[in-house]
Amino acid sequence: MTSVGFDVEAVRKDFPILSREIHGVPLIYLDSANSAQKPQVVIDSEADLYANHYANVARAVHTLGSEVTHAYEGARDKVAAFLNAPSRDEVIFTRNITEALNLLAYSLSNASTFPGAQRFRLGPGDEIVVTEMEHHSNIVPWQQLAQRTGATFRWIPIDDEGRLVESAIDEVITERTKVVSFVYQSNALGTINPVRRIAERARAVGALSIVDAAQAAPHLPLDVQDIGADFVAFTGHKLYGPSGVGVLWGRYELLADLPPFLGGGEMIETVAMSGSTFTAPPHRFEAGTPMIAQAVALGTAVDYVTALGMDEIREHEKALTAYALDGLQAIDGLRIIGPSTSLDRGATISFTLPGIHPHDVAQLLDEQGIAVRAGHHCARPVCLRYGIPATTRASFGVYTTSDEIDALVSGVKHVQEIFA
Amino acid sequence: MTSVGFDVEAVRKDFPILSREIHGVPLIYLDSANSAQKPQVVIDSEADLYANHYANVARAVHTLGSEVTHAYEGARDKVAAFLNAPSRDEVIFTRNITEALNLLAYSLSNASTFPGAQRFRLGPGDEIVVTEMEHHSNIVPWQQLAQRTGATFRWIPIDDEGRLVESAIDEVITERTKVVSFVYQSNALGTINPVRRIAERARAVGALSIVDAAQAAPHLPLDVQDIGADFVAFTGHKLYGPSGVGVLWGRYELLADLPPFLGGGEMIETVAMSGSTFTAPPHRFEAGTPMIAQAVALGTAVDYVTALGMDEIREHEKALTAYALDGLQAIDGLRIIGPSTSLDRGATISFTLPGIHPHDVAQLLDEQGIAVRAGHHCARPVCLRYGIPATTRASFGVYTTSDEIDALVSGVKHVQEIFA
Amino acid sequence: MSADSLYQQIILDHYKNPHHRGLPDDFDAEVHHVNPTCGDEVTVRVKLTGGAIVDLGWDGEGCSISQASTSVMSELVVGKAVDDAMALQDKFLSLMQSRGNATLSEADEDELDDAVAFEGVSKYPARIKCALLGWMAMKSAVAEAGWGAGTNSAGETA
Amino acid sequence: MSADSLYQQIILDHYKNPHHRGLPDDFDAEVHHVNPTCGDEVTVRVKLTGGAIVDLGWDGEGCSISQASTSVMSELVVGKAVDDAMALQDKFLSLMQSRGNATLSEADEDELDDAVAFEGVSKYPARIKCALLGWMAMKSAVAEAGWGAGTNSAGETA
Ligand SMILES: Cc1ncc(COP(=O)(O)O)c(C=O)c1O
Ligand SMILES: Cc1ncc(COP(=O)(O)O)c(C=O)c1O
Repeated sequence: MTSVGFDVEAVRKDFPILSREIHGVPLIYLDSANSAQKPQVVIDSEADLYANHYANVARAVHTLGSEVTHAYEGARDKVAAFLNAPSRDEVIFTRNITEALNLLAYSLSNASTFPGAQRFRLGPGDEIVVTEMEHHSNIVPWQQLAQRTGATFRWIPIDDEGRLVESAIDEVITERTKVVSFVYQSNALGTINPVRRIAERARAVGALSIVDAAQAAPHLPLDVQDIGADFVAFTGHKLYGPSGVGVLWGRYELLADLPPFLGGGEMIETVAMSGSTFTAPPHRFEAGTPMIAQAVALGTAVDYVTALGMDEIREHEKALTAYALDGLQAIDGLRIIGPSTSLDRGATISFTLPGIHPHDVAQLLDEQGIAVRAGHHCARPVCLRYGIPATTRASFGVYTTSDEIDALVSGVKHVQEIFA
Repeated sequence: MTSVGFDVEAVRKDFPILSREIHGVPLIYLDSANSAQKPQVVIDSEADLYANHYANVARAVHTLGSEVTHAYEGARDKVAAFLNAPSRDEVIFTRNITEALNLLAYSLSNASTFPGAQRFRLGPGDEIVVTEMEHHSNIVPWQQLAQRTGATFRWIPIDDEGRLVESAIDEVITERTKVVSFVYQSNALGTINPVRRIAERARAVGALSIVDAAQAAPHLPLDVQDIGADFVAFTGHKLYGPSGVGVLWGRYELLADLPPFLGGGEMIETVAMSGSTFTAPPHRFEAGTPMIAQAVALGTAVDYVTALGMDEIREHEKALTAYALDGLQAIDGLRIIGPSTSLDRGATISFTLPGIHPHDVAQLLDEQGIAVRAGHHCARPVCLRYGIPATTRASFGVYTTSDEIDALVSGVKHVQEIFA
Repeated sequence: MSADSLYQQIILDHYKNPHHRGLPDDFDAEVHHVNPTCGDEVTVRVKLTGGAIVDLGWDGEGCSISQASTSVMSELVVGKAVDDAMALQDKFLSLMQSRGNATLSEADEDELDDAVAFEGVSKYPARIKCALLGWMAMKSAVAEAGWGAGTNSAGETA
Repeated sequence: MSADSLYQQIILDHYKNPHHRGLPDDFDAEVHHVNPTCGDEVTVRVKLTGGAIVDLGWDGEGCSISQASTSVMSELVVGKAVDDAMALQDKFLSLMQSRGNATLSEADEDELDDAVAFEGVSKYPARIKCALLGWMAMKSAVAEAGWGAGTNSAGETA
């Protein structure tokens, strides 16, 4: 059932953790939407940098400093190519996507007092729009920005199938809207949103548009020029990269005018006690010593998925998703939370079982070696929307096999037996 | 000349990069104040986590999730012990010290609109105090905070020997002062400041006190209770830990009342579209997926230096510093920028040579395999103070030997010959 | 189900047939506790007489661990002197914080009784709060009912 | 000093005996450029006549790379047609961005002349700006003196 040309058994050999046993049985890792496992090349990439080429970046005139700066800036080139960014200077390394989104929210509120940044100022009467299916990391920064500036926080609601209410897009995004920040693929529902459509609407009303691509980057080809939004962010650890690194892409002309966020080394032009001036993007937004080895290893992860082929990954996972949706929906009483077919959805499936709490489902699956997640998946408004405390979520990656999905389905049935 | 009981040759074997050659000669790494090299145990610690125990922290009920959470929270315990912190919940993981300082600056400005945080509000008439020898990362965040709130930015000046003007401490820190943020050991001058004295003065006038211990943590025993300040921060990559992780320690009663900084996953209690509430420290200040493997490896680095002994490291480096000050000051025309004796100073020595630009010095030393730094070391006000464009800086670490210092001294002489 | 499953038969039994479930009409205090990270909820009502918990009833929603643990807790504390119930609560808390390395004496095991079945939970940080939910609510309810106020009253009479 | 030292004898010679150092009194434009990260500074004055750089003088402070490179630049461009000087500036910029992998044709080498000695700088990102400082200032000064304004005037006459 897996797509032709994608050799999942070969891929699995690249991931050392997949030979682990859990409770005496082989690990079946179905929690990639939470964080993906790392191929050996990514692990080696960090280790090699430390063992052979390490120093601080940018600041040094010595050989190691040059080598590490080449490696770090080389990773920026790789990410720029991965995103089809018009310029490498549009790629900012952050700690994770959470920081990327906060960077924008704080930069916008700094516009209130930063000379020359009038065009970015928000205040009472202005509106910030998200959707009801956002991750907390794309809700809280905007609620905080609204609190700081007096702007109004609004959202596009979702329907019973876990999709945005189409008609609400034009209703909620209006001339009052200054910022629209929305998720490409939902981590709680698996839904893939019409990002071009939303970005276009934002542009039509003159609002900034921001795409949370945390769950899109690992699963489908990302092309920032094609998406048409102003900013696109993702997080490294879900893209088979190390923890501690993420990416914010933004249109250069916006980045060039946005006030800085964190202040410190590397983001300045000159510092005097009487005042400071700031350097150009991307470094303006990278204060202090960056996550050097992590950015380099993220570059390696980008190389890794690019070699597998993002289209091939998408096909592989689409087939798995269809297979899993069939298998799971055949289970007595199981309810899918989110789109029930593989159309416009990703390889992340949330479900509930009558009378059995998701925590118990996940824990009992773990006892069978199967790692899934249970909870609100940092998207509590989704649970509130469907009146459920939590869901169980299985999510797939490049190393997932149909055998693992069979194991999941029979594992869930086993859980039902225990609670029968 | 090295202190008894400290086996530097054994230590050197722990650092794989020290067997590198540069331009055909063995590497002599004298740029540890910029970023320290990593022992194999630290490199292995990250790699082992990824290969055997990786998942996301906190959010998972499965076995890998439990293992990684134990490892991550275990690192917090190690750091708390390293700092002699009264409670582990006072230890916040950040990206680097730059973020730690910005976290405080933004949390304080968020107090302006955060309900219940009145006691932390700053405004016109209030003063923020730093010193003239701060790193840019401890200048710019406070200049930005002053800009956001209308508070005044002030500083304690330095004298010709590179020490704080003692009488200015009480003059500049007054009843108007709300925040005093100062460096423990200067990265540009090597000066060790009277931190207890300054923290006491801050407390006496009711100001918050913040210690930048970036250059202190790798070189001397740090005891936050003994220092007596409200916040102490350091950065992992200078403490033989990985890039991408730092630490902010703060008194619990302050952390508990400070408004959050970044918003997102893990720092919330409940999120609804109508509003959100926040969890307790330290997690309140750790939004999003943290630098998991980096925090764990920082824990390993802390174990590593603790096993060597911070007192022993201090003695080893003190001896090296005295030796280097003697050797360098014997060079014709060489001027030390900073204290000229090893009293109250650390293992970081800045100097200038008449008629030869620091960049040329550093570059020519590199051609002899010696890595030093040239520039303003992200402390440009120090250069302005002494009317010099830059300095050459040699800085030492646990792996530095007296032979390497001999090589530095003869290397500098060789540079002089070339420019003669 | 393996022998070292978290889901000991005792836990499943309490989950399927919870004890003291239901809210008594005659009570001194009621508290409602929520575990925000997973949505587990419990309401506890207590009645104290002469320094003892003479009645306790509860209602709640959540995973089997939180529900069964609340059931076990209620079995153990109803009829106990408040001081003894607090000591037991403390013991259970330590067990949960033991990261799977608890060394229980025979006396401890006797006292904790069915609650010993939750030992395995201590290995799963994400589940510890589930097992503690009912116990924490019980402690709050007892405090709410005025227990300890006497010993704390020094400040109030000053 | 090894043969592949960044500090080729040519560079040291230009540093010790800089050409065209000093600011001429007769000039069309003056610019002052600073490299903020290392403090290198240069002031350049140019005089253009009939589409050519007829005079250029400079003063500056900084490392040997920035000083020597400015000296070499001035040797090369004085007397050149502005277009040729710009083409050469472009060539030197490419050389600096080559990360040590430049492949220069013999014609390029002839044209760049002493400037070829800076090839090694391209391996050190932190030093590239030093080598470019004078060249960038020259380009600005020429623009400041009005060169290129004619070709850009379409918008202004509209
Ligand atoms: C004294 C001091 N403070 C702050 C910093 C900033 O550290 P980081 O770049 O790791 O945030 C440094 C190092 O560059 C430093 O030496
Ligand atoms: C859609 C979405 N946005 C944002 C995030 C936050 O990512 P991170 O925790 O790496 O910042 C996640 C993952 O948790 C996510 O799935």
